[in-house]
Amino acid sequence: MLAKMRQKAKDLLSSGVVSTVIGYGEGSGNRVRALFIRKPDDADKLILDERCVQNLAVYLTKREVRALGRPAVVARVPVMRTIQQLMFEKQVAEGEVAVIGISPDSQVLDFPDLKSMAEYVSAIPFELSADEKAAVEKLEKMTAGERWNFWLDVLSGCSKCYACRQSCPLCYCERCTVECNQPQWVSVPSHGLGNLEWHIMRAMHLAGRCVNCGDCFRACPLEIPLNLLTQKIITDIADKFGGADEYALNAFKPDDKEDFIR
Amino acid sequence: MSEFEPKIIAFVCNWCTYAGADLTGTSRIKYASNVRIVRLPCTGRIDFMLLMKAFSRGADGVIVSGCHPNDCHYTSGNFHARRRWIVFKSLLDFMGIDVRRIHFAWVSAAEGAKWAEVVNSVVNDVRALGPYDGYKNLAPIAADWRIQDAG
Amino acid sequence: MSRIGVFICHCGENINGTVDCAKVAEAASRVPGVSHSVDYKYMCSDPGQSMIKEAIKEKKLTGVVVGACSPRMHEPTFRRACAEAGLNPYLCEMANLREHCSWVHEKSEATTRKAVDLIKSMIEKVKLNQPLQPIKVPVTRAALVLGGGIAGIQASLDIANAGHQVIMVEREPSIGGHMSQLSETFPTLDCSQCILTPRMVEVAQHPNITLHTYSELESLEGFIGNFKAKIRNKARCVDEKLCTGCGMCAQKCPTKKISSEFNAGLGMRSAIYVPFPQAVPNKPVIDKDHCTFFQKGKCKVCEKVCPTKAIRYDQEDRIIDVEVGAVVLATGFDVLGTDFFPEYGYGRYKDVINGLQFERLASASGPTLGVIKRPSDGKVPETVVFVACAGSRDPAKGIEYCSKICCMYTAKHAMLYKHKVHEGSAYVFYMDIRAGGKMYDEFVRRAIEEDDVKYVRGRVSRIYEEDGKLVVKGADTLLGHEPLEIRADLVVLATAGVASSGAEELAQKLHVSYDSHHFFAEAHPKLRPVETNTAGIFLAGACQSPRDIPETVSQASGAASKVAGLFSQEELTREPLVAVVNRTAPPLYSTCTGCGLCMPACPYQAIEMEEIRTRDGTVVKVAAKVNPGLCQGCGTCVALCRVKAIDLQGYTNEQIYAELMAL
Amino acid sequence: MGKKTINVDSLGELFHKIKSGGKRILAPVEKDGVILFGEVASYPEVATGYIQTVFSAKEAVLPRFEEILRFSSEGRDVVIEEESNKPVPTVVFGVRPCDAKSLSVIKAVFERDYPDIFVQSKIDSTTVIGLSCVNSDEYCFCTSVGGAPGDTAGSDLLLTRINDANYLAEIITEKGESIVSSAPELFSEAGNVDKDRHLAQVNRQFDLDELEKRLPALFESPLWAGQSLRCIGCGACSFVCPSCTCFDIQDETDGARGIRLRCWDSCGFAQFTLHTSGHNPRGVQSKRWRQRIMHKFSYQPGELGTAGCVGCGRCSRACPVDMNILQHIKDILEAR
Amino acid sequence: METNVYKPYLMRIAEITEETPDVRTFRLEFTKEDEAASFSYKAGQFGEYSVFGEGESTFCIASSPTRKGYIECTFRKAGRVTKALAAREKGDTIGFRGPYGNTFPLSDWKGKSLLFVTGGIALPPLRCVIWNALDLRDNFKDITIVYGARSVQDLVYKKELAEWDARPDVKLITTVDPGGETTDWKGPVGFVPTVLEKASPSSADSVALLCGPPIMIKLTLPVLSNLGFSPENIYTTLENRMKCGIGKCGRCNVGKYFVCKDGPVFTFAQVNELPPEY
Repeated sequence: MLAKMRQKAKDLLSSGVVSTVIGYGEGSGNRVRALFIRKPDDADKLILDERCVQNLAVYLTKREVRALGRPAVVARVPVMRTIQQLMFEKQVAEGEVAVIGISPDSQVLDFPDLKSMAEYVSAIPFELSADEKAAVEKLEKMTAGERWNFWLDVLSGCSKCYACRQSCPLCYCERCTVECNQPQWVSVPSHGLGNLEWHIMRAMHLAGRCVNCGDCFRACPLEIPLNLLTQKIITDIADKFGGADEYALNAFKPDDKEDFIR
Repeated sequence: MSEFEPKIIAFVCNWCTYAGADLTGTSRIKYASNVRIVRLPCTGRIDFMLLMKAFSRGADGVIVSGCHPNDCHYTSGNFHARRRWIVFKSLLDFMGIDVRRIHFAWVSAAEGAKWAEVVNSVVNDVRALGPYDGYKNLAPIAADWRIQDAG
Repeated sequence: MSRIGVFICHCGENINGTVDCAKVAEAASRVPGVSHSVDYKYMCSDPGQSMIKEAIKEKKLTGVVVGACSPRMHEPTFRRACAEAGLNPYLCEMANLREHCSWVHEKSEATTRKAVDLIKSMIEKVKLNQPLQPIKVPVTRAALVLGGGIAGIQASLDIANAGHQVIMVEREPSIGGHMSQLSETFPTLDCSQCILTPRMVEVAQHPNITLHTYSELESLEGFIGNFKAKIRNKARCVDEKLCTGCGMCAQKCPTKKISSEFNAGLGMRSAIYVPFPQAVPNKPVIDKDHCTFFQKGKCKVCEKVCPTKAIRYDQEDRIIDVEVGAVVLATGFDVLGTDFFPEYGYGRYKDVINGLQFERLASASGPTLGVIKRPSDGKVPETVVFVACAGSRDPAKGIEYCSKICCMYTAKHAMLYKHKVHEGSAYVFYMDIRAGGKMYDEFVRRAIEEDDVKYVRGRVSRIYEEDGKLVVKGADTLLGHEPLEIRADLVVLATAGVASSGAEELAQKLHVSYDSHHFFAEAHPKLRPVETNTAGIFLAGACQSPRDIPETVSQASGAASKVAGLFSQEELTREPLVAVVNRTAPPLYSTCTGCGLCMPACPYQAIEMEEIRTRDGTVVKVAAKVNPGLCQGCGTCVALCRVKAIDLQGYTNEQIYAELMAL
Repeated sequence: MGKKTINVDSLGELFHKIKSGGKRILAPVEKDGVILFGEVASYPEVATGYIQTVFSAKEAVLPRFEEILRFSSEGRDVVIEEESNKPVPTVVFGVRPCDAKSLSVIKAVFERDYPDIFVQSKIDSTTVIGLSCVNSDEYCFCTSVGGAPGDTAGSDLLLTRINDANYLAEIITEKGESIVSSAPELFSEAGNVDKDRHLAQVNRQFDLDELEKRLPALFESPLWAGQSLRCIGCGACSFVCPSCTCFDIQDETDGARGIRLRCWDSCGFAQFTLHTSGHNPRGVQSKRWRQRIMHKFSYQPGELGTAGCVGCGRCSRACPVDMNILQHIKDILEAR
Repeated sequence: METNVYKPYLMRIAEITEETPDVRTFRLEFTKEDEAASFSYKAGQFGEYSVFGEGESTFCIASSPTRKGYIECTFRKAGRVTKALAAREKGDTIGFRGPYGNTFPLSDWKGKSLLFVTGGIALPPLRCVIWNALDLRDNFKDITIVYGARSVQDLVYKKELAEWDARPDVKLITTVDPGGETTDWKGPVGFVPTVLEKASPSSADSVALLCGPPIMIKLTLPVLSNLGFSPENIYTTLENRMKCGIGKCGRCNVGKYFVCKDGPVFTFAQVNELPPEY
C-alpha cells in the first residue's frame, strides 16, 4: 500500500499532472513531517503509518505552496473532509488539487476529481469517536463552576502562540479576527480574558466547519484540549440541527428547537 | 454597604424589542433602571463577541432580544440568530460561563409589558447571583482597578 | 476632530420630570469631543430645532446627539434639521431618554445616571458615524393589489385613475369580496350590490388595471420600488377568451348539490359555476374537487354544451411574473368558523346561523330571494334572536378585540327582519352597543324605537333545540341578572371577524408583521396606519382589523394615495444603512476571504461574488460584494463574517463597540 | 566562589528557608504531563526526570504580558500613574544552564541604549538556581552555541547531581552565596568532584562563528523558502524560546482608566511587520523564517556580542510541523 | 534615577491644522515646564505618539528643532491609533515618547545647496529639515523644493507652501499629478521625477533629500543620478512598523539595522546596501 502510494505520487509527478506531492516523511526523533516532493525519484521518501496524521490540507491555502504549482496531497479521511469544506468555502476549486486518498483501512484511493472524493468522504459518517464523546460528556457532567475552573486552569498556560490557528486548515483567513483592531474584538495579551475570548472565538468560527482532525490539539505546545470545544459544537450541531446542513450557521429551520429563549 | 445593583446590557433589534421597549415607555410601565439598551437593526446583526465584550466591560448580565420566530422584519435574521445562540450558549455553558446571566428573549413590538417583565426578572435574578467578578477579574486591568475600588 | 453637539430635550416634564436634564447636559459637556451641550424644553419644536441648526453652524459641529424621545419617533425630524444646517443627517443620533428612561423609571439619581450613560454611549457612537449618502433606486410604477373586495377595488381604481398600472390579484373566481354578499348596508340601507357592481365593472374595464382572478400570490421578492412578484393563475379549466359567460355549462352541469360559498352555505351551486350573477369576470370555473370528470374521469357535459368550445380540462396553473413598485394588501377577513360555539349549537342546529348567512337570507339575490325563511324548514320565523359579540371581546375564546361591525349589522339585521316580517319579534342580546359613526347611533335607536327590536343586555349562555324551537337562555343584566329564556325560530350570531385564512402565510411571504390574531400590523398605530413595516407594502381594509365599508374605502384611498405618492418620483431615495464589504489597499485588496458563507444567510440575495482585478486585468482575488439596492441592512452577514470584512453602515462594528464600551 | 554539596533531602529545608526569607520560588512542575515553571510552595512539588520545560525560565524576567504604564483620563487631561515597579523577589529553581545563559541575552537586549527597568529590576531581584543536565535529547545543542550541560554562566548557584544523595552546588555569584548563607547548615564543603562525569553528553554539531560569517551572504538564498515550506507560521518557537524577546505593546481600558501592556510577540506571525498601508516587508513565511535565523545567528552576535540562541532545542520540540532548527542550521551551513 | 522608557510625555494639543480631509497637523505643547525645558531633538528624529487606551503610532517630528516650546506632527488617518488621534481636538492630551533615531547631518551641510524632493504625505519629515535650514538660512546656499501630490487637495502645508513660494531665497516647485489639478491651479502638472528633470537643479556642492512613495523614489533616483547626485549625497528616511521605537520590539529591522535606532535617516549609498525589508 505504501508502494502504491509512492507509485501514485511518482506517476502524478512524472506525468506532470501535479508539480508537488504533499505527503509525509520521516522527521526528527520519532516524528514525521510534511514533505513537499517535487521530483518523481523523491517519492520514495514518502511514508505512511499511524504517525502520519497532520492535516496536510493546511498547505493548500498557503501562498508559497500554491506558487509551486498544482499540488497533490496525501489525504486520510479528515484531510479529505477538509478539502471538501475548503471547496465549499471556495478556497479550493475542482482541478486545482489532486488527492491521493487514504481509506480508513489504509488503502490508497483513486479519485478522478475532487467531486468524487467529496462523494466518497460524504458517505463516511461524521461523528466523534467513543473516546471523544466520553471526554465531552465528562465535562458536561461537571457543574458549571467545575467547568469554569477546568477551563481557567487549562487555558491559563496558553501563551497565544496561535499554533492551534496556524495548524488548522480552515483557519486560512488572511486577517484573523484577533488581528482586527478596529475594534479590538479579542484582547491581545494572553491573560485570562484574552485567552478566553480567543478560544471562544476560535471555536465559534469553526462551528459547523470543523472536521475534527485534531491538529489544533496536536499543535498546542501545552497540549491544551481545545478541540473539546469544537467537538462539543460538533455534537450540538448534530443533536440540535440534525447535522445535514453544509454550514449550520448560515442555514436554519423555522422550527429549530431551543428551550432557553423566553 | 448598599445592595449590589447589577449592570445589565441589552442587545435588541430595532423592529420588535426596541419598539416593544418604546411601548413599555408609552404605557408608562415601570421597570428596573439597571438596563442599558444597545439598538441593532436585527438580532441577526448581534455578533456573539458583543456578548463577551459586554461582560468584559463589566456587565453582570446580558439580555438579547428580538422578534419572535416568523416575525423578523428581515424575515430570517432572528432564525440565524437563534441558531447562533443555540451553539453559542451551549459553548459558553460548556466553558463554565454563567449562562444564567444571559437571557435570550423574544419580545415583540406589542409586548411592552413583557419587556418590563424580562428586565425586572433578569435584574432580580442577576442581583441574586451577585456581581460577575469571575469574568471581570480575568483581565488584569479590571482585577486591579476593582481591588482599588474596593479599597 | 470631533465636535459633538449634545441636545437634551425636557419633553416638557416628560423627561425632565424624572431625569435631571440639566445635569445630563452638564455631564455630556465634560465628555471629550463634546463641544456643545444644552438642554431645552422641547427640542422637536421649531425653536428647539433652530437651536440645533445654529449650533451646527456656529460651532461647526461634526456630530449631533439628541437626547429625547425614541429615535423611532423623531429621528427623521432631527436628521432633517441637521441636514438643513448642512450637517450630513447620518451624523445625528438620538439617545432614547423618554421611552427607555424617564417613562419607565422613577425619579432618582439612578435614572439620571442611566440617562447620562445613554447619552455618553451615543456620543461615542456618533464620533464614529460617517457621512452617508442616500441610495437612489428606480421605481417601477405599477402596483400589486392583493384582494378584490371593496378595499382592493377602491385602492386599484384610485391608483389606476392616478395614471399608474395596477395588477389586481383575487383568489376567488370573482372580485367583489364580502361586500357583494351583503344585502343592504347600514346606516342608509341601500343595496350593497347596487353600489358595488358598477365599481367591479369599472375595475374590469379600466385600461390601467390587469385583473387576475382565481389567482394567488406565489412569492414576492425585492424591495420598495422594485418588487418582483410571481402570481399563480389557478386553472379555471375554461378558456376565458372564448367563454362568453352564457351560463349553459352551469345549467347543464349534473353536479349541482355543492354548497355555495357565495351564499354562505345556504344555497347550492354546480361544479362548473360562476359564483354569482354579477360576477366579474363573468366566466365560470370548474371546481375540480366536485367535478365528476375530475373525480371519476367521465362526464364532460360542459364541454359538450359549451357553444364556444371554451372548456379546457387540461388547463394548468400558470405562473406569471410581474414587476411592481408597491403592494397594497387588501385581503379582507373571514367570519369565525362553526366549531367555535358548541354552546350555541352553531353548525349543529340548522337555524343557528351567522350574520353573513343572514345577509344572504335577506338579500334579493340570495337563495330565498330576500324572503326571511329559516334554513331548516323554510318557514318564516316568528321570533328571531340576534346574539351580538359572538366570539368577539371574549378573552376566554382567545379573541379579546371588538369586531367593530357587529353592533351595526345586528341592528340592521333586526331592522331588516322587522321590515320584512312585521309581526315577528326580534331580540338582540348585546354587551354594549358601539355605534360611533355618522348616523350610526341614530340607526340603532331607530331599530329600537321605530322597529321595536328588543335589546337585552346580557350574554347568551346556551342555545338548545326543543320542540322545533331554539331555546335561548340568557340573562338580562339590566334587570338584575334575571334569567331569561326565549323560544326562537331563528338565531343569528354576530360572529367575530377574524383574519382571512392564509394571512399568516401571506405575511411571511411578504415579510410584513402581523399581530397575534394574524391581522397585518401597521407601521404605527396612529401615524402610519396604512403602511406596514416593510417599505412599499401598504394596508387597506379588514386585513388589518375588522372594519366597516366607509372606513375600508377611506383606508383604501389612503393606501392608494401613498402608492401614488411613491410613484410620483422617478427614483426613490433609500436609507444608506446597508452592508458593505471592505476593499483595502493591495496586496490584500479586501480582508474578505471569499468563503461565500455569508451569501446564503442574506434574506435578500444581496451578496454576490466579485472578481477583484489589478489594473492590467489579472484576477487577484474573489471577494464578496453587497448590492446596495437589494440590501435591507439586517446585518446578519456582518455577524457571520469571521474576518469582519463586511460591515453595516450606520451600525458598524466600531460604532456598536464604542457604544458598548461607553456603557 | 566556592563549591559545596547539598543532600537531596535538604532541598526541602532549603526551599523552606528561601520562602521564609520572603522570596517566591518558581520551579518546574508537572501539570497533566507537561512540565512548566510554576510557583511552588515546597520542594516535593518540583518535577523531576524531564529534559526540558515547555516554556523556559524567561517568564520570570519577561512575562508573557506585563504592565508598563498605567493611566487614567478625566475630560481632556490624562494622568500617568507613578509605576510601582517592585518585582517580587524570586528564586528560580531548576534552571537548565541553557536557560540561565539566555538571561544574558535578554539582559543585553533590554539594557542596551534605553534600559528597560521592568526587565532589569526583575533580573536584579531574581536568583537563579541552575540545574546541570544529566540527560539530553536529539534536540539539544547547547555546546554548539557556546553553552554546556554544566555551564555556570547565568546561574547564581548551579546544582549538579553527583550521586544518588547529593548535589554539587557551585556558588557563582553573590546572590548564590546569599542562598547558601541563608542556610549554611544544609551545605557541606565539596571535595574534589569530577563534575563533567555526571553531565549529559551533548556533542558540538556546528560552528557558530562559521554560521555567523556565512549568513549575510545567504540573505537572498532560495534555501529559506525550501526550509520554511512546511512552516505554518505560528509563534510556538518564539514563545517557548528562552532568548526570544520580541514584543508587542497593547493598551487595555476599562472606561477612563487603562493600562499599557507589553506582551510577547513573534516574528513568525504574518502581521508582525505589516504596515497599516497593507505593505509587509516580510510578507511571506520564508522571509519571516529567515528573519528568525538571521536575528539569532547574524544580527544579534554583531549587536550584542552573543548569539540569540542557547541551544535548548525547545523550538524544535514545540514545533507542530517539525521545523528542527538544528537540522536547518546544518543545512544552511552546507548551502553553497 | 531609573526611568520608565515607555513612559510618554503628556502633551497638550495646542493647534490643529486640517491639511487634507485625512491628514492633520498637531502642534503639541508639553504639559510640564521642566520637560519642555529639557527636551531637545534634531531634524529627522521621530517619536511614538499615543492615544491613551488605543496605543501608539510612529511618525516623525515635523517641526524644526529651531522652534522651541513645541513639536508638530503630521499624520494621515489610517489605523486604529491615527484614527483615534484624528478624533482628538484642541486642548486634549496625548502622549509622546522620543525623540528617537538618528538625524540629518545638517551641520555637515554647511555651505551646501539643499534639494528637497518629496511627494504627498512624505513632506512632513522634510518639512522639519526645511524649516531648520530656513531658520539657519545663512548656512546654506540654494534651497530648492520639489513637492508633488496626487491632487491639489492632497497637498499638505498649503499655507507654508505659499510662504516658501513667496520667499526669494527658496525655489519651490509644487506639482500635482495629471488629473489632480483644479481649475485655478497655476503650478505645473506632472509627476515629480518629470518636473524635477525639467527644473534640473545643480548637483554641485549640493545634497538631495528624497522622501516619498516607493514608486516616486524608484523613478526619481535615476533623475537625481543624471543630475550628478551621488548616492552618498542623497538622503532619505525609511519607515517600518514599530512598537517600541528603541530597538527592542524586533519589528523594524532592515537586515541588521533597526530603522528606529540606526535610522530612520539613511543615504542611498546605505539604502543600496540594505536588504529589501522596508
